[in-house]
Parts: sequence; C-alpha cells; structure tokens
Amino acid sequence: MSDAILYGLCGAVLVGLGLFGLIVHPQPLRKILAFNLIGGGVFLLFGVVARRGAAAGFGGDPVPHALIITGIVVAFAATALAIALLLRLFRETGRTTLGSDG
Amino acid sequence: MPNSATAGAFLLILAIVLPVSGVLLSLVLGGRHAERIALILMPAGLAVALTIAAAVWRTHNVLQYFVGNWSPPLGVAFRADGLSAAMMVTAAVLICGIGLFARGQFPSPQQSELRAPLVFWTLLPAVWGALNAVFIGGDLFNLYVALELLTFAAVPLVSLDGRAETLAAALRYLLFALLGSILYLLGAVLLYGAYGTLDIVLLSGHIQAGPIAWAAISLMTTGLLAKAALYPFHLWLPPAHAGAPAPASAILSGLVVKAPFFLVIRLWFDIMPRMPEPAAAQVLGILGAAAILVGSVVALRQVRLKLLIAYSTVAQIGYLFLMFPLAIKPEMGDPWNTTAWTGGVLQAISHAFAKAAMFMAAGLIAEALGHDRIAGLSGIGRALPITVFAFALGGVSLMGLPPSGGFVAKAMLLTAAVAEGQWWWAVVVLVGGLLAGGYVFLVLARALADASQPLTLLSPISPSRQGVVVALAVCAVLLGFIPLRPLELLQIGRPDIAVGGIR
Amino acid sequence: MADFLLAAAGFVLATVAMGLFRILRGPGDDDRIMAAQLLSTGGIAALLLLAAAMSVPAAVDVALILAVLAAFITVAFVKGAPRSEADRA
Amino acid sequence: MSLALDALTILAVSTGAFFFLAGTVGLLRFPDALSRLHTLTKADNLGLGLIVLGLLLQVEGPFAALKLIAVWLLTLLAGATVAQLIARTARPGGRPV
Amino acid sequence: MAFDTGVAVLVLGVAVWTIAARDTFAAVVGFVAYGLLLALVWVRLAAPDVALTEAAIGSGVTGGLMLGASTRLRRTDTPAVGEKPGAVLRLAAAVLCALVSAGLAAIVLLFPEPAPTLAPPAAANLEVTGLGNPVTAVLMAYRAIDTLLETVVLLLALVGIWSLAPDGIWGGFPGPRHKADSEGVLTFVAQLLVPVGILVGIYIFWVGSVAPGGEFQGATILAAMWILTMMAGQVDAPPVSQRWLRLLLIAGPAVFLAIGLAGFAMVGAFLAYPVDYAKVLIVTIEIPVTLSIAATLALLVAGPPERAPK
Repeated sequence: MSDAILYGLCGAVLVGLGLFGLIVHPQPLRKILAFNLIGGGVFLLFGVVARRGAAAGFGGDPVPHALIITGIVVAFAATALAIALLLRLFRETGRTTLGSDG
Repeated sequence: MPNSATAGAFLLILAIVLPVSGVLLSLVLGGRHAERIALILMPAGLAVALTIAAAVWRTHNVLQYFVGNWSPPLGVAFRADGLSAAMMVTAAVLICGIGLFARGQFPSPQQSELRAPLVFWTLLPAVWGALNAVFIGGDLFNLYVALELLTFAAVPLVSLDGRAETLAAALRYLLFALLGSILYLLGAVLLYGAYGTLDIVLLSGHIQAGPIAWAAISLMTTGLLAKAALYPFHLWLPPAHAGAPAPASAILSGLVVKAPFFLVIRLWFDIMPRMPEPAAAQVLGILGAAAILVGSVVALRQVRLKLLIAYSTVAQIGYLFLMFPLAIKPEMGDPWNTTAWTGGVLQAISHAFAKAAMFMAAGLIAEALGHDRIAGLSGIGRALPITVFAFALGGVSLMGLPPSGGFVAKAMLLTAAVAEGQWWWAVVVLVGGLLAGGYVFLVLARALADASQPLTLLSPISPSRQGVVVALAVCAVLLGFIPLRPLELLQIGRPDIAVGGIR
Repeated sequence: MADFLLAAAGFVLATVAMGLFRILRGPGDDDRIMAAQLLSTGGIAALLLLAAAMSVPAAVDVALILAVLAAFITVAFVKGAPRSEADRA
Repeated sequence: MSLALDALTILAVSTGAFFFLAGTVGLLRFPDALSRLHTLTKADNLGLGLIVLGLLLQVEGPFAALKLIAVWLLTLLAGATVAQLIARTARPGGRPV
Repeated sequence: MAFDTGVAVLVLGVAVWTIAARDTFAAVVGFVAYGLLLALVWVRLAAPDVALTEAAIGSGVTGGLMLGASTRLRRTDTPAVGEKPGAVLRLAAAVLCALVSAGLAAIVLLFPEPAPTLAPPAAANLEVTGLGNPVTAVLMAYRAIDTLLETVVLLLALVGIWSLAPDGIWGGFPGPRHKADSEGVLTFVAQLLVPVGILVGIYIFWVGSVAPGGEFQGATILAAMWILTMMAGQVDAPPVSQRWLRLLLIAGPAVFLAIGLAGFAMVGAFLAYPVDYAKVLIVTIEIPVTLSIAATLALLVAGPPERAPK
C-alpha cells in the first residue's frame, strides 16, 4: 500500500466523519465545522488522485492541485458567509440553533 | 460535435461576462447606479440569449467555445445545445420581467445608498451570470464554481429584510446548498480519478458502467437533489422562498432551483447516456412522486399565501423528476427522443413562468393588504383584479389545465406513463393536478369572495407592475400553444454530446 | 541523513500529539489555545525537518506562513473573548 | 567536512527533539496552567531553535538560512504573545462547561 | 511509511475530536490543529502549493474566524433539551456515514492503474505561458475562467455578508471598534509582526510564478496582517461605502476581465495571451487580483457593518 492510498483511506474516513457531524449536531457552528471537515476529506481524496498522476517530472498532477486551491478558497468564503449569518441570527434571537429540525 | 470553437460562440462568453461586469460596476458605482446598470443589462442579456438560441436553431448544432483557446481536457469548454438555449432564453425573459417588477419594490434612492436596493440590484445580474454559466458549462469543476456563484448570489436574497425567520431560513438554505456542493465536488473528484478529465463530452466517451462511475453519479445526484429541494431534502425551501421579498422569491422558485435540476439532466443524459439504469431512475421517480404528494398536501394546509406557493414549488419540482423513470429504459432508443424527456423540460420552463408570476402576484397582494393570510383575502379580487387574474393563470398551468404550458408538459408525462405501461406515474400526475386544483381554488375562492367590510389598500399598486405579472403568467399559458416543432430545439446537440464527439 | 530527519520529524510530532490530547481535554480555554500553540510549534519543527528530508524547499515557506499566522490566531482568540463585547458601541 | 557538519546536525536536531519531549513531560506533570504554559513554551521554543540550528548547517544559500531564522523568531514571538495574553486573561480554571 | 501512518492517525484523531468534543470552542481548536496537520499531509503528497493554501486559509484564517465566532456565541452553548437528535437517528446517521466511508475507501483501492493524469499536457504547454510553476499555469492560463469566476464568488460572499447590516447603519464600519491596547502587548505584536508578515505575503505571491506560492496564499497573509492591525486598534475597518474600498475590491476581477477581453483582440479568444507577452500579462492580472483578494478576505472576516457611518 502506497502513501497515497493511505491518505486516500484517511480522506474517505474524514468525509464520513464530517457527514456524521453535519447530520447529528444541532448547532450551526458545529455543522459549519463539520462541513469544513468534509471539505478537507474531499480535497485530500483529490490530492491522492493528483499524487497518483505524478508524471512529466512533477510530483503530482498540477490540475487537481489548482482545483483544490480554488476549492479551499471557495470553502472559506462559504464559511465566512455562514458565520456572519449565524452571528446576526444570534444577535436577533439569542439562539444558536435553527429550531425544529436543525 | 465540432471539435473546435464554432463561429459565433463568443456569444457564450458574453452571456457570462455581461452580467459579471454588471456586478462589478454596480458595486463600485453603487447607490442609484446599480438599478440603472441592471436595467441596461436586461435587454442586452436578452438579446444575447435570443441570438444564441437563434444560432443553435439555424445551424442545428452545438455552439462550442474553448476558453483561452485551451481545448479540453486541459482547458475549459462552454457549450450551448438546444436545451441550454431554451433555458437561457427562459432565464433572460424571466429576469427582465422580475427586474421591471422589482423597480417598484427596490426603488433606488436619489442621494445616498440604501442597503436592500444595492444588494438586490447587484445580486440580480449575479444570479443571471451564474445561471448562464450553469446552462453552458461544459466542465464539471467549472460547473461547481458556477453553482457556488449561484448559491452566494441566492442566499442573501432570502434574508434581505433581516428578520430573524428569514435569517434562519437563509442559514439553513446555505447549509443544504453547501452540503450539496461538496457532494457534487466529491463525485467530480472520483470521475477525474478514474478518467483524468472533467469535460462532459470527453467523459461521456470514456465512462464505463462500474463502481466508480456509479458512486460518482450517485454522490453528484444526491448533492444536486439537496440543492433542488427534491423530497426528502425539501425542508429548507418553503421558509426560504416564502420569506424572501417577492421578486427574490420569483427568482429563487422560478429559476435558481432549476439549475441543479438542469445539471441532473446533464449527468444522466449527457455523461452516461449509454449506461441507463432503470432501477436508479425509478428511485428518482419515487422521490418525485413523494414530493408531488407531500408538497401538495402540505400546501393545502397553509394559512399564508406565500408559504402555500412555496410548498407548491416543492410539489412541482417533483414532476420534473418523473421524466427519469419514463425516459430511461434500456430497450428504448435515445432517452431524449421520448415524450417524457420533452415533457419534463417543458415542465421546468412553464413552471418557471407560472411560479414567478404567482409569487409576484402574492407580493403585490401582500403589499396592498399588509399581510398574506389566505383567510383575509376576501375582496382582493375586486380590488386587484389583474393581479388575481395573473395568479389564476399561473394556477391553471400548475394544475395542468388546458390551455397552458403546464397542461402540455403534464399531458406528455401522462402519455408517456400510459404508453410505457407505468400507469402508477399517471395516477401521481393526476392526483397532483387535483391537489393543485384544490390549493389554487382555495386561494381564488377567498380572493373572489365579497369582503364583509370594504377593503382599504395600504398602498396603491401600480398598473405597470401588475402588467408585468400578467405578462409572465400569459407566457406560461402561451407555452401551451407552441406547436411541437420548436420543441425540436430541445433536441439539438443531444445525440452529438451523447456519442462524445464522433461524427 | 534524510531518514534521520524524517524520523526526527516523526518523533517531534509524536511527543506533541501526546501532549495535545492531554490539553485538548481542557478544562480551560487557555489550555486549548496552548494545545494549538504546542501543535503549531511542533508542526513547524516537523515541516522544517520534512523540507530538509524530502528536499522540498517550499515546506519552509509553509512553516513561515504557519509561524506568521500562529501569532495572528492567538490575537484573534484573545480579542474574540467575551471581554471585547464591552468594547462595542 | 560535510561528515562533521552532518554529525553536528544530528546532534542539534536530536537535542532539539529531546526538548520537545521534555516540554510534553512537563505538560503532563505540572498541575496548574501557568507553570504548564511556561514549561511548554520554553522547552518547545528551545527545541525548535536547536532544530533550526541543526538545519542551518545543511542549507544552501543565505536566503534559505534567513527564512529558517525568521521562522524561529516568529515562533518565539507567537509563543511570547500567547504567554503574555493568556497570563493576562488568566481566568482560573477557565470557563465552566 | 511509518511516518505517514502516524500522521494519518493523528489527522483522524483530531477530526474525531472536532466532531465529538462537547464544547464548541474545544472543537474549533481541534479544527485548527486539523488544518495544520493537513498542511503537513500536503507536503507529503508533493503538493506544496496546496500546503501553503491550507496553512494560510484552511487552518489560519478559517481558524481565526471560527475562534472569534465560537467565543461570541458561547453563552448559549448547550442546546436546549429536545433539539439533540435521538439515539435512533444518531445510530442511523452513523451507519450511513460508515457506509459512505467504506464505499469511498473501496473506490480509492479501485482507482485505475496507471492513473490518468494531465501532468504531461500541463508540462508541455508550460513554456507558452512563460511560467515556471504548473499550478499557477493552470490557475492563470489553462483554467483561468475558474479563477476569474472564483474572484467573483468571493465578492458575492462579501456582498452577502454586508447585506446582513441593519438598514440604519448601511455604509458604516464593519465589526466592533477595537481600542488600542493599553498594556501594549497587541500593539507591540502588531508593530513587529505586520511588516514581517507583509514581506512574507509579497514573497509568497511573487515566488508563485516560478515556485510554489501564488496570489491566493500571498493575499491571505496580507489579509491576516490587515485584520491584525484592526484588532490591535491601530487602524479602523473602512466604512463599506467608501469609493476607494469598492475600487480596491473590484480591481482584481475587473483587470482580469479586461485583459481577458483584450484576448479577443490580441489572439482571438477570451482569456488567451499572446505568447510573447503571456507572463507580463499574467503578472499584470495577478497584482491587482492579489490586492483585491486580500481586501476581500479581510473584510469577510471583519463581518457586516456594525457601527453607523460618521
């Protein structure tokens, strides 16, 4: 088993863990954290794909690397928007959950 | 499929660049200019969409553009087939109508800058550009960016009024949308890992039925369903669509939820047309049927008009997914030649017009009355006859009564169901139509009843805004008069994309 | 040499990990910030060792970024603490 | 020459790694937050310094050396800030959960 | 191998902590550690560009943002009774997620051999772009449209955050006003760290055309330094209605768009660069893009306007 496969398995578990957190945590902040955890797992899987595609003198396929960078930045923007919404909701209502089904 | 850029394909770039420039200009000029910029963009964008549709129709071929002259798999392609063209024209017409309507709701200040108008007029072109990018996207990752663009443009529209309920609705919407995006991205990653490309045409040539392809398609479909609010992912939709200001609701319900649906079509009919899976298609159909029944029944029990319309959207989205079990059958030929396929797409378009008109009609009613409780609608039919008429026209299309786009769409689904011997879908379509009739008449009966005391309107409603609403509702009806030939537009480019560039 | 440096990186990470799970448990917030601090120092050390072991000079840049942002995160924590609520108008 | 340098690197890095171990042991054994904090930052910063020293013997070019030193100084700064700020906001026992 | 196994176990351990910790603040600290370890993993996977991004954004700025949010939200941390999902749901979720993980793990083992890759064409065309770093070539040339749209995504997120301001203080200052630190620790840190940080940011950006680095990583550090000066009370966040601020925010995408459109005239295609000027044009795009991204990221962290304009 190569290093890449090892980290690929790690990424697979991370996606599942994050998904679990997203489903069971009632607080949006924990859901946002879990979403970022899933993101890390997905990017890791993509990184493994890139690593396996090492060729032409590169240690990895540069196309997935660029896409992961884009993905990380987009995930940050999403996190910032979600947190801003959450903080505003908290100031309006004093609640940190979404009520009924969360 | 041409294997290089086609003439006139630069229009595809324009379809994205124009709205994006609008966003940038609105932000920097700010204040009262944002509205003006959007108003200038509307005819220009409509012209671009119509020209693209005309070009596709004339050449009977796909418009294709390679950004920066980099051809896939290294570069990113934009492609407009007949389906893209039809959706782009729909989006353009609706955005123009909604924009004209919104002038009364988000008037720009004379001097300084106000929050809600600036945000609305900046995000309107943003939604438009994102929709166009989704409709012509030829690369799965570029489509991911386009979906995120759409999400970030749509979520703030929900909480534009800043009330706690709408903030919670926007947050919930965002969380669902993000989950959807990440699942979609995960599927795209798996496809890249297996085939080394993200280009839709190249993928369709390489893809093989197998665990990786199936896992990828299931993950992406699940993510898109979460964004399209198909049952059981529908819970976020009613508070978000009902809480938004009326023009924003029209955008969200009419157009934004259609984008993920459109991508499901791309996945199922373009990327993997040679590996149809009837069992999986049945699952989509069952979820669609559940959405129709649950959404309609819950709509019947609503006390507020906008929530009723929002639950009706949940139901109408269900119809879209009935096309999958009816169009995908191994023994049949190309799925896009089926009545069900055409019916499903027509449903998406006619629902867009009908629902936009209904949400804006509800918005006018709420503006006039100061509330949107269905029980308090008595007399509104006399006070705002044009608006109520528009609502009724939209309702006709939802019910599937002739003559309307909804009628043709649902008739096609019915015909397909009967012809295929899958009669249970026919039952669902009919029951859904009856339930829709129920909730539309519930509203109309109240609205047309005489008020116990004379109705005083809080604010006068301008005839021009009512005119826009009626115009959109009439569009939904007129779709029912389209002779079948223009529906061929939807077929352009289908078989080409399917065989992956072999010609 | 490369093997030794890699082993050293592993050793540092392992000791840091031992401490990490002790202090992540808290009970105080200060303990937890200390945990992140501990890990960032250890992570920086591991990155520097990796850079030499794998001949990836860019890993030093990663360590540089972490070092700049470690201080930033600490400040974010302190300023975000409840005290700053009173600063608000 | 290079052999001697390698030996020095190994010595410095090993000692540095040992200080990390010492920091962790201190962390596990000291009872209160403040003394844990002090042990930790002192030992780890010293450990990192020794590792940087060891690696400095291996670098090629002054710019790479400068970056290594910058990393260490920045870490020292971060550590000092943490110590200062935490000591200042020290709320005994932290917040009740 | 042993090293990688250890790191993978550590990543998983921290991830479990982030999900399982009862206290939100503790979970956030776990997440910061998670990002940091992932940066290490990216180095091991020969993806230094990604490692830089992960360290800067994934761990650094996201961590700072979440730490701030969790301390602001903390008084009502524990969910009310009845909002926690029941045991049956938790069990069902656990089974579902375990299945997802198992399926993904199986797919990782099933990936085809030899792996498909775009590294050869990316390398073959590198010369045309005049760049030395293939990742930058993908971001700025082969798939420049993704990057262009991404800068717009960031702007939209900012518009979305600003839209959360109460009506009365539209055009006002984002976030709370931080007082200059009387005891001087923060001021001291800011004065010392900010110039160094700015240098590091510019360096990481500049090196990106030939080596790992680039505009996103550099911009993030610049953004962090700006936020730091705000938090130390040395400068106030700018009011969101300022014309110069709006210009700064759109400069990057606008220049990107303009040079992209100029490609029509020069080479006959959107976002195509003439061979001789490719590098110059790419750097001309990158400089304003870096500044715009830095400003956008900083303001994303600063939040919606909270104080009325003067």
